[in-house]
Order: sequence, then structure tokens, then C-alpha cells
Amino acid sequence: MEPLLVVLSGLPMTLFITVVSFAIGAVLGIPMALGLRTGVAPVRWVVRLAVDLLRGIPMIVWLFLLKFGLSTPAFRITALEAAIVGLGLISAGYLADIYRGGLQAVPKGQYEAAAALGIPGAVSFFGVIVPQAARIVSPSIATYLIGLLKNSSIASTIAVAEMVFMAQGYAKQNINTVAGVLPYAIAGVLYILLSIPVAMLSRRLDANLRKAVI
Amino acid sequence: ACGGGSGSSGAKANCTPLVSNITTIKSGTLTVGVIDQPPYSSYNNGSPTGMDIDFIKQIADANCLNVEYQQASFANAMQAIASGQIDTATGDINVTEKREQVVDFPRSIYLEGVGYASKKGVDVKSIDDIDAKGIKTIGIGDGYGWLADMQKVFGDKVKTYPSSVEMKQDLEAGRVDMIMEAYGTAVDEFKGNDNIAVEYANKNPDKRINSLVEPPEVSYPYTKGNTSLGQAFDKGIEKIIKDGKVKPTLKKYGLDEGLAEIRDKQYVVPATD
Amino acid sequence: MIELGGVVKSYNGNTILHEVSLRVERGEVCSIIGPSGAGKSTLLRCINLLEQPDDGNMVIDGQFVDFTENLGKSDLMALRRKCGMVFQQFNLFPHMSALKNVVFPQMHVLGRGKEEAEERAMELLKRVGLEDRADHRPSQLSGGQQQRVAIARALALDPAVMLFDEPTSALDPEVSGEVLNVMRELAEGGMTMCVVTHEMSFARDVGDHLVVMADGRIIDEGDPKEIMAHPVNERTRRFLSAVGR
Amino acid sequence: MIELGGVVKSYNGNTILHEVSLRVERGEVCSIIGPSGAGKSTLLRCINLLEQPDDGNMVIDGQFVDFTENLGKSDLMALRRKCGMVFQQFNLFPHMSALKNVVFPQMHVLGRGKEEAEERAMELLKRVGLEDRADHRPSQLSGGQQQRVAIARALALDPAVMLFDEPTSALDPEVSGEVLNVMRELAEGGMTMCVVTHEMSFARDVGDHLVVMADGRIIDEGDPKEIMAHPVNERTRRFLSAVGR
Amino acid sequence: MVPKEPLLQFWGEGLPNMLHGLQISVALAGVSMIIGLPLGLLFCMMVMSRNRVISAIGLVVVEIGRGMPALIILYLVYFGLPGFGILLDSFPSAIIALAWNYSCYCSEIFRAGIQAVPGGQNEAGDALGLDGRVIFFYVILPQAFRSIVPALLGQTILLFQDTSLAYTVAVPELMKEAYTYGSTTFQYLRVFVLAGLCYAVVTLPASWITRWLERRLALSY
Ligand SMILES: Nc1ncnc2c1ncn2[C@@H]1O[C@H](COP(=O)(O)OP(=O)(O)OP(=O)(O)O)[C@@H](O)[C@H]1O
Ligand SMILES: Nc1ncnc2c1ncn2[C@@H]1O[C@H](COP(=O)(O)OP(=O)(O)OP(=O)(O)O)[C@@H](O)[C@H]1O
Ligand SMILES: [Mg+2]
Ligand SMILES: [Mg+2]
Repeated sequence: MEPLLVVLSGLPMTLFITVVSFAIGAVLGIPMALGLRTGVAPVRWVVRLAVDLLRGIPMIVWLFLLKFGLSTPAFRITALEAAIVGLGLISAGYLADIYRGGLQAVPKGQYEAAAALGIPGAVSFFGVIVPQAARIVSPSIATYLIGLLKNSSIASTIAVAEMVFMAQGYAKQNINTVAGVLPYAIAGVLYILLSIPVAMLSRRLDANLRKAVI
Repeated sequence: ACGGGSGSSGAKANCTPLVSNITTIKSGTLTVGVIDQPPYSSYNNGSPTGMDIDFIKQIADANCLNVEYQQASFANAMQAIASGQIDTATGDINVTEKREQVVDFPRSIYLEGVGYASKKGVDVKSIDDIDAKGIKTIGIGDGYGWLADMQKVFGDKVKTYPSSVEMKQDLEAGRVDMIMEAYGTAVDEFKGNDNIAVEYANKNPDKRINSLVEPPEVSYPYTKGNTSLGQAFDKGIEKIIKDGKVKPTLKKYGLDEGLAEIRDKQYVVPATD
Repeated sequence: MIELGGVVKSYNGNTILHEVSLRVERGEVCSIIGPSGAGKSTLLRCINLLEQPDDGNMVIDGQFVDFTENLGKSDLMALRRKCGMVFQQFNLFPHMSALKNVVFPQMHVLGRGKEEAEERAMELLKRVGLEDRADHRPSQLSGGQQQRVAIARALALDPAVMLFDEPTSALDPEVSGEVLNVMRELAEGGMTMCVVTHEMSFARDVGDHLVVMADGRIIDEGDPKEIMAHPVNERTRRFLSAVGR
Repeated sequence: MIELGGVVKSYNGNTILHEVSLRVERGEVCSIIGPSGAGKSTLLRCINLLEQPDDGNMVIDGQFVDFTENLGKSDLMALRRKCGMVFQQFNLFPHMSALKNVVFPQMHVLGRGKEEAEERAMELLKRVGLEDRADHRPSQLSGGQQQRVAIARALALDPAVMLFDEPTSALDPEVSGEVLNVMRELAEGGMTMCVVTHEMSFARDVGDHLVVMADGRIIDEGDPKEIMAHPVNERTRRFLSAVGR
Repeated sequence: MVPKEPLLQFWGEGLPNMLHGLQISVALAGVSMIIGLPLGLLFCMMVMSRNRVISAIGLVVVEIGRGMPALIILYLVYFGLPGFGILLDSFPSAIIALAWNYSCYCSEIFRAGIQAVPGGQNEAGDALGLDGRVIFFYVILPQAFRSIVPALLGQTILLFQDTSLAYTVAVPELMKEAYTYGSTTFQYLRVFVLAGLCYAVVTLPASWITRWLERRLALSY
């Protein structure tokens, strides 16, 4: 019972990090996705490089860089802030690419139909293209969200008191016994349980997408 | 009263400080980063304990300061002091030339010894034992003062760890044959463990490992240039020594009283390589 | 109504349209036939300015366009509004109901109010026989019904000309009839129409003017019945016999 | 050659084929027409045992099959080998050249050696007019050419019957001709064929026997020319007029 | 607090150790991949098996392997197994954890790739009377590779990045070397920027190749 309570005490933090950094990524990903699709080549290259760097450098390196590297007398960053900023930026990189793929997957005929009707660019983008792209990408976004939930565990390495950190704290007092493994196993099961609702939602969205668009 | 009583400083009333007008991050309060390194200090969910904590409390009292604690690690403590996020840190912090590039140290308070911990029956007691007893892997924490010397002598036999907890775990599990830990930490970690033998390494100095010849001194780093805080520490530590409180405290935590024999002139561990 | 003069269009060096000239009078139905790759779709897309031709000019509904000049955005929009376009793949907006598909462009292109737009939309859906399907999503409609909604959507903007690009070729033969009937009624109602089609019977019975294209050129044009009955041009004859008439 | 008796097929409770019986003689060309969803494809897939019917029986090339019994794997393979199937979407193997497409099944189904298989493949590719396209991947071929390769691939296994499921409906009218010509030659060569098609002229001119299906039943059958000229059945008449003849 | 050495000199001093760490990271990823790929194919075949029991076992193994964070799997293997009398060194522990995690993702990639091959291909094979195994290995799998290969490459890049987690169990890989260098110099910003660049030197070209390959394979046949 005790290990379960200890691990559960980290659950709110896990959810908090996941939700906040996802929100940051979801918003920040929009301008980046537009940057990836812009006709201005230098802008596109710069954004592309930024996205590739965000995705290509391990999460733990970003977190350490933010946590230990970015402290000056004028600027302090706590472990939680570092985790949220780090995961948020990385999410923005991944989500930007997902958004871009969604925009690209909207059939060309839709752009053409809107143009042929003379619908102004902004209206056709937000009224015609974006709603369809949103449906196309929603399963990928759900998959990413599940991944992010799991990756939030890496925040434990910079001492953010989420589930794995709590599990670790308990396990260290019971080295080499079953009680030393139990909290990790409990945390693992909790992650699986947590991802189930998102996965189910994603499958529902996916099915709806098929019905609505195809 | 210090600091003129009515101020919002929050300093203790009816108290005469050793040093007046001490600059701290939060006026009237000493913000201490606590590194988990029992028995020297452990954060303990916000109510820290340990030898260093005992000393820090005495120093703060003598200077009419409140104390606030934050969790810290060796990786970020110096950075945090240098950048003014905390006033000082505890956890068996050695006075070294590298650290002096980033922070200032007051006078030292006690010596740090090095401890060997190995399986009972192996009983490593000296550097020469390592080869003699067929040790294959030696665990040492990242940032430990003797790491560089040991790597020079033993090369790939040395395995480094992000913190002493993993290191302890691996010795118990048998993934490393011995570890070289701060003596106090080793004593504390393996207290009551019948399988592990802890030895005080400085008893058998070896000139290849500087820390064994010249045991490092421990003190409380503070932000570079904060002379008022430096003086407060100096005076506070002096008082503790003069009051003869060091040896009893060492004893209380199960450590050799010889660790109180600091040098007349502060010894700074030189930067190797 | 539409007059094209020397329209040239190339893609990366490949010339797809070689100085095509064409005249469609007000109220006339012009059918365009020809083998795959002839440039029929490209020609239609040039009229609608979905593609900017490289050379040539056009008069459409009294307005002159010089293709060598770059068109401003508002000019482009104004010109496009003159044409209603119906695609082979319908291209309805899948996330909107049939009604919304017809209402949405009216509101954003003509600035009509919601009520007015809905009234007009229902009128048109009735005209294409789909008043009872107004609430259905495109995915809940058959191909023929989708194409009729697409026609209603284009008509809702009161275009001067309707352009059709193989409107029935993605449809089962049985449902093609519904769409062709709607087009026939439109033609009878006096709408000016350009229709790219493989439906020879439509071209013959409904079309006023037949244009045969091949390899980016108009190789034959004139009265549909005459050309189909007695094709003079060798290439035309080959095409007509291949299509089986 | 093929004799179906009371074939029933349902998908999750929906009966798609209602006791369909049909006879196709050796060397006969049987055309199957009917509206979308009538069950034409399903019938063909049952003959080929791509679907296992729920009831009924079949005699094919002298071999009797009772659909209520579970077929062993080797029986299934042997029966399938009797039919060559050509699909609407060609279904060539995209990662193999045209030649390899025709060679591969021969080697793995008939166990022919590589040389023999290639010789036979080249012979068949020549017969469908594609000997110079042997090295091309399907993606490098036009739809009509792909469909002809698919025919060659099916023929290579020396089937007793050829089954065609709308072989030209994914093709442009102009290229359909090539495929229909190959089929016509096959028919003239005495091949037994079942052809689901919307090509009325093929059914009329080449077919020996016409079957009209609707709603999972054969509603009409007999001489193609007769049925097309004077459709007696009301549903047949409606269908024929919708398809435009 | 102002760093004393010029940046490049500072990096130059740390680089030899970091490159050595990079080698270990690459080795860790390489061995995990060599184990994980065939294992992934096996899991995929189990999951797709018609035998319900095998399929259920496969599904459980894969869903656990994908459902838990890599870090937890690593801790379970490294800190958990000794409690059951299985004592593995840090390197093999990391390999087991990473390879299992990786193979479960690969299993799903294989499955998606196979399901993405149009149904008509299976039908055509059936109609020709081809054997099920022949269809799978000669018709379906080669086509599935078109979508599988880029996805696998992408997953392998993630695997390479995940090797950084092995630092927590004291594998002397790149992240560990960076941390060691940082804890002796206190110049974490410079150190982790260098570490990031070391990772990027591998992952950026790899992801560019992946994108290029994806486009090329999409265009082929
Ligand atoms: N965006 C493009 N880029 C390059 N070439 C193009 C493009 N669009 C069309 N083409 C080429 O232009 C030629 C004419 O195409 P078009 O679609 O106008 O023919 P079509 O007569 O409509 O044929 P179909 O009956 O097959 O629709 C073709 O050879 C085609 O490959
Ligand atoms: N696998 C399946 N599961 C459920 N229903 C099916 C399946 N295959 C076919 N059907 C249904 O069986 C009916 C007959 O389908 P079939 O494809 O045989 O018609 P068809 O005559 O070939 O039509 P078309 O001309 O459109 O090809 C349709 O209503 C279809 O929805
Ligand atoms: Mg076209
Ligand atoms: Mg069919």
C-alpha cells in the first residue's frame, strides 16, 4: 500500500508537466508549422533546423541544459520550470511537424475548390483546410500526447517530484528487495493505465475521421 | 537588536550578531542548499539533518539569521551559489581551487576523509590492496576530489556515478567490487550492514592519490565577493571551534575525531590536469 | 461571353497549351472532348485562373484580361467569381453539411447574410433534387448526389459561366444520369457552359458547340452532330472510334 | 464448364447473393451486367473461391465443389488455379517488372523453371502487344497496358476459365479499347470467359450469353442482342436506359 | 563567473572524452537495434498470428513494452532484477531495456507497414493460387518495406537518443561523460551545448537521410 501511495503522490506532478508542456507545444507548434510551409526559403530552412534540433537532441540533454546551464544571477530557473520549458519546446518541434503533415494531407482538390469559388485565402485556410487537417492529425496528436506523458518521467533526472522521482525515492530505501522494485512496477502500470483513455479517444477520433472525411 | 528592529528584515529580535549588516539573498535569512550526503547533510523533505546542518544552525544563530533550506545537488550547487540563487550549500563540500574560481570559501571547519567500502573478506585498506586483492571495478562519484587521480592510476577500472545512492546500490548488488566514498558517507551508508567493510583511507596515504596525502578541508561556499557573509561565516566557524564543538559533533555522527585537525593555513585542493 | 486568344501554358518547359483560341457565346453550351493528356483540364483551369497562362488574353463577361500581366489579388477573385467550377472529384468540403457547403462560399465571397444564403442554398438544392439531403455530410451522399451539391455550390455564387471538368467520369453509369439531367436543365435554362466530357451523347444532344482537343491544340470544332456523324479530321475520327461511337 | 447451383453468400447477416444458379458452357463468353451493389463482383469472387459461399455447389472444369463443406488448402489451390482472375484495379505487383509479374506465379504455382516461365511470359506479353514493355514496372505503364499485363499474368497459369471484374472501368475510354481488343481475341480463340462489365457494346458484340443481376439475384438472362434490343423485364429496361442504351 | 577559457579551447579539452562517450552511445544503440529488429518482427508475427493465445501474448508483451517509459523499464531491469537474483551490469541492463522498448515500437511499425499494402495485392496472390507464405514474403513484405524502412529509421534515431537515459545507471555514454565534465568544470551550459551538438551530429544527418529515403521510396514504383 505504501509504495502505491508514494508513487500516486507524484501523479499530479506528472499530469501537470504533461498537460502544461503539451499546451505550450500545441500553441508554439502553430507558427512553427507555418514556418515549415512558408514559401520564403531562408525562413523555412531556419525553422526546419530548429525543429530538427529540438527533435534530434535527447530530452535529457535539453533538460540538463536548461536546468544547470541557464542560471545567471539575473535569471533563475527551477527544475519544474526547466522541465516544462524543455518538454514544451520539444513538443512544439514534434507537433509542428505533425501539423505540417496534416496540412499537406488535405487533398489538393480542397485548396482548388476553395480557390475556384473565390473564397479569400484566410477564410479558406481557417474555414476549409484547418478543420480537415485537424481531423487528419488528431490520432497523431493523441499518440504524441501518450509519448509525452511517458517522456515526462525524464524530468525525474532533474529532481522534479513526479511519479518516477517518487518511485525512486522510495525504492532507494529498499535496495535489492521486492519493495525496491515495486514502486517502479506500480509507476509503469500507472503509465499504461493513463495512456488507455487517450488511446481510446484517439481511436474514436480516428474512426470519426474516416466516417467524416472519406 | 540587530538591523534596527523595526525593519522588515525578519531577523531575530534581541540578538547580537557576530557580524552586522550581512547581505543575504533574503534579508535576515540564510538560504542554504542542502545536498543529500548523509551524515553531513540530508534534505529530509524540508527538515534537514546532519553534521553540516548542526554547524550551519550554530553559525546562523551566532549571526542572528534565520535559516531556509532548498534541495541541491553537487551538479548545481556551485552554479546556484555563483548565480545568487542560494547563499551557501552543505554536504561535505571541499575547498578546491576549481570551486574557488566560482565561489568563495570562509575558513575550514573539519577535514574530509576518504573511505574505502568493499565486501567483508575483501577488506581493501590501501591503494596497494586494490591490485593485490584483484579488484576489477572501483566506484567513485562524479565530481569527487580523488576521481582524477584514481582514473590516472587505475584507468578503466574506475566507474563513475551520478550520485552516491546508485554507487551504494551497485556495491551491495555486487556490480562494483569497491567504492571510494567520503569517509563519513561510507560509514553512514553501511552502518549495520554486515557484508560491507568500511576503512578510513587516509590512514594509509599513497602519494599517487593527493586526497589521501592531503585530506581536503570542508567549508561552506558563498557567493563571490559577498564579504559580509564571508566574515559572518569566518566568525561563526571560529566560535564553533573555540567553543570546542567540532569533536563532539564528529563523534555524535560516528566519525574519527582526528578529522577536526585542520591545518593552520587553509589547504585548497589544487586543480589537477 | 468567353473569348480566349492565343492561350499558352507550359509546365517546366513542357508546353501543354499551344496558342489556344476559343469563343463561347452567351447561353451557349460548349463541349470539349479529346484524348487523355490533351490539355482539356488545363484549358478549363486557365479560364478559371486556377493556372496563370504564360501568354494570351481573355475576355470574360465583358472584362478583358491580359495573361502576360500579373493579376492583382482582387482582380483574380473578381474574375474567378464569374466562373462556377465543377470538378471530376466533386471536392465538396467534407466537414460541412450539404447545406453548409452551399452557404459557406456565399457568406464569404458575396458577403451574404446567413439567412439569405440559406434561403438561396435551399432553393438550389431543391433545383438539383436534394432538398431532403441538406443536412447530410458529403460522406453520407452518393457520388451523384455529391456532384449535384457541387453544382449547387457553384451556382450559388451566380456565375456568368459554368465550367465542368468531366463531372460524371468518377460516377457509376447509373448515377451519371442524375447529374447529366441537372446539367441538361441548366443548359435549357440558358446558362453559358464549358463542359469537358467523355459523354458523347451529352455533347451531341445538349452541346451547341463541340471542341476537339489533342496534344494541347484545338484540332477540330463546330456543330457536335455534324462532327460526330462525319468526322473530317483524321485524329478526330480515330478518337471518336476509340470512344466507341 | 461452370455450373453454379443455389449459391448463397451473406456478410454479417446481410444476404448478398440469394441462391444464384448459372451455367457457362466451354468456350462461351458470359457477360454479367447490373447496377452497383447487385452482387456481380461477389458472384465472381465466389466462383474463384476468394469468398467461401454459405450454401450451394459448383461444378468447374469437371470438378464438383460443395460449398457447405470446408475445403482443404490443396483443394482450394487446385480450384483457384482453374480460374484466371482480372480485377478492376489490375492489382499487379508494383515491385516487379511486367515480365516478373507474369513469371513469378508460374514458378511458385506451377513450379515451372525460370527459363520456361520466361519463354511463356514473353509469348503472352507479345500476344497482348507488350513484348517491348517487359522490363517496365507497372508504375511506368499506362492503365491499359497494366491491365493487359494482368491478363497475361492470369493466362500464364493456363486457366480453364477467365474471370473479368470490370476490367476497363478504371481506364480512360480511349485505352479501354486496347484491353477490350485483347479480350475479344481471347474470346475468338475459344477461351471460356465470365465478364462483369459496363461496356454494353462488348457484351452485345462479343458475349454469347448475357446475365443481368440486381439485388443479389439474376433477374434476366439470355441472348445479349435480344435482351438489349427488347428488354422484357422492367428492372432490366430501367438499367439499360440508365446506362444510356 | 566569466568563463576563463575560450569556448573552442574548452570544448577541445572535453571533446576526447565526449567522443569516447559517443562511441559507447552508438554501440549501445547498435547492439539494441541488432537485437530489437528481429525481436520486433517476431512480436509482430505473434500479434498478427491467427492463434488467439499467441496473439494475446504478443499483444501483452508489446503493449507493456510500449506503454511504460523507457526510463522505468531501465530501472526495472537494473534495480529490479537483482531483487530476483539476476544481477546484470549496467551496459547489458541498458541493452535489454532499450532493445525491448525498441522492438515493441518496431513491431507496430511492421504491422502498420504490412496493413498499408493494398488488400488487392493479397487478393491477386490468392486468385493466382499463390501460397500464403509466398504471398507474405514475396508480395506483401517487399511492398511494406516502402513505409517500414523510413519509420524504422526514425525509430532508430529515437533509440539512439534514448541511450542518453543509460546515464542514470552509470553507463559511461555521451550524456554521462558530459555530466562528468560539467561537474568538474561547473560550466554546464557550454558542456551540454557540446553534448547536444554531439548528438545532433548523428541525428540530424540521419533524419535528413530518413526524409530523403521516405520521399524516394514513395516515388519508386
Ligand atoms: N501541374 C502540372 N505539372 C506538370 N504537368 C502537368 C500538370 N498538370 C497537367 N500536366 C500535364 O499537362 C498535360 C495535359 O493535362 P490535362 O490534365 O490538361 O489533360 P486532360 O486533357 O484533362 O486529360 P484527362 O482526360 O486525362 O483529364 C498532361 O500531359 C499532363 O501530364
Ligand atoms: N466484404 C464485404 N463485407 C460486407 N459487405 C460486402 C462485402 N463485399 C461486398 N459487400 C456488399 O455486397 C453487395 C454487393 O457487392 P458487390 O461488390 O458484389 O456489387 P457489384 O455488383 O460488384 O457492384 P459494383 O458495380 O459497384 O462493383 C454490396 O451491397 C456490398 O456493400
Ligand atoms: Mg482532365
Ligand atoms: Mg463490383
